[in-house]
Amino acid sequence: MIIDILVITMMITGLVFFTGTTVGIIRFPDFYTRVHAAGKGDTLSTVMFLGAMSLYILRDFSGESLLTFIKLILIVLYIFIASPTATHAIIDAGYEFRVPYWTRPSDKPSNEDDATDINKTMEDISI
Amino acid sequence: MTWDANLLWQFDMLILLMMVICAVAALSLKGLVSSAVVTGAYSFFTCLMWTHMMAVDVAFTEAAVGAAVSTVIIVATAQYINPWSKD
Amino acid sequence: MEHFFIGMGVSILFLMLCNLYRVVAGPTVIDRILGVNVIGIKTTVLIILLGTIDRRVEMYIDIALGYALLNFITTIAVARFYQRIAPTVNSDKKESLHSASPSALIDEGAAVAGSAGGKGEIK
Amino acid sequence: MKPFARIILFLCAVMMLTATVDLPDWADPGSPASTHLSPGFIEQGYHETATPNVVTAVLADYRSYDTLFESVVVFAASLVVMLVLRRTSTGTSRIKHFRPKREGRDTILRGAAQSIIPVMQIFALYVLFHGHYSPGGGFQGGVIFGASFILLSLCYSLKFAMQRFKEKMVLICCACGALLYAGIGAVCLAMGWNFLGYAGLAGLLGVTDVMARSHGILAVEAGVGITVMAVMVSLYYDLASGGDMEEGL
Repeated sequence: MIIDILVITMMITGLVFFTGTTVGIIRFPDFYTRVHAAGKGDTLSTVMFLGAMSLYILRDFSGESLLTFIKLILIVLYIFIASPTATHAIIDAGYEFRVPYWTRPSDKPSNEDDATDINKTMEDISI
Repeated sequence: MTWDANLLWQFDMLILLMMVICAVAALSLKGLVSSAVVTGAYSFFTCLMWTHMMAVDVAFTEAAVGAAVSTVIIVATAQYINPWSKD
Repeated sequence: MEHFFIGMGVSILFLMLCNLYRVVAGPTVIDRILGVNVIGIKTTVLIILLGTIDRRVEMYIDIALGYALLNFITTIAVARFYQRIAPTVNSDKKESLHSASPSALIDEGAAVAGSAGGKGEIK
Repeated sequence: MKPFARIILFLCAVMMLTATVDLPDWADPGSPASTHLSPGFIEQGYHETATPNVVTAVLADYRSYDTLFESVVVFAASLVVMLVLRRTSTGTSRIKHFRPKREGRDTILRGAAQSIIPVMQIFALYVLFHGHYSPGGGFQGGVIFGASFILLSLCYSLKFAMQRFKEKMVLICCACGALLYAGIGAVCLAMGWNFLGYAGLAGLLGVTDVMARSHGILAVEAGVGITVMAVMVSLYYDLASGGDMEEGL
């Protein structure tokens, strides 16, 4: 009973973070902010979901469920390594690719020479 | 354990809808790498569908090939293709 | 408890549908690969959830472990593609440089940023 | 012309959708596929081959000719790609990309690759040799093992991966896997049984017929795994470098 309540709580927390990630990915105006939302929220909510699932599996204890539990912990560990690394690689690629960052339309730089370094138009990109 | 088909029809509908969206998008996008990336997303949904139909070996093959190798090879090929050629 | 798991799975599928918007309509390729990465992580969770609903987690867990290990190879491949092939700046077109803005990017970015290898110099 | 093509496409779609009505339902026990051969496999499979996973038993024992020529097809695909693309000297009409220097900026990627690649290879071996009892087998294990070399080549460089797994070694592995598969069949033939009838191995190994079939399935899966692993690495080497093996993706 206590385990059920714990599982439900952790899953709903994970779902809240997943929802936050999705809202961030859809609504944020800029590539860099989207990567920020995806990298933070997804890792934590995946850990929440898999932790809840491993608790639910350990409810009826046996050798096979213990093996499944160990594999789930391995999944959590390697998602914890792989997901931020992938996010780092994406944002490095975006920086090299000169994806322009978002500025508020009211305070755009009036001196246009400042903006030339980073805001390169996509027309000039030859790949 | 019994497999109740009526219990999980929502999964079927949503996964099939997303597969159709991915298939149409992969054909209609302009860039080569964009199409390759959308094809990768399509393989995720295919694997989910096989898992849902309890074809576990097929799902494992789809996971190994679709997630790792096929998209990498398509992207690696796309860097030597001229997208504006007429053939 | 099973109905709760089914509800969770349907909610995750709806969130995947929302992320698919970023994959299909993303302005640049890097946005698309970000969406695919997020969808892959959700797929890992959903496979284990399906296994719990079917009460056969020990069969499905190998697929999820494979996904957790293999999922980011695609992401790294596309990221390397754009890390190594950096843009060369044409200094003659100063006018078009200044007109760069996110709205212009959204209009033409999907066509231009997705195409690779076209303007590479042929030696 | 275009609306005409669309009309034809629409008519074909309608015809195919009407044809799906006649197909049996999902998981229908009365469908033709599950009344003739499947009950035999499901009932006899464990007693004849001592393999709990029926898919592995069907794939590597009852239909092992099919799997043999599948692996030969994969081997031929890698040979054809190498034949078309491989060139020794740098050609004149190759697209050269401008590549910036990246010293010291790949540290995080390399650290993650160092911690993930060993686990990936161990998991691939687990999938290959545990295929009797869980989903998986030779093809999946081979693909995951090849993906580990692809990841090495992505995070470091193509030259670095080719020092670890040389091109000549890749080709030798390609051929040896298919040769192992066919060689087991030839041994069975020499012992007086059919080609790929694994019960012929019983005299050599000193076990019963049923266990001989189980060991034969294991050896065959290892052959498929070696071939598929080498083919994946070979395809990546050829396609990512454009044929001259100088720089990858």
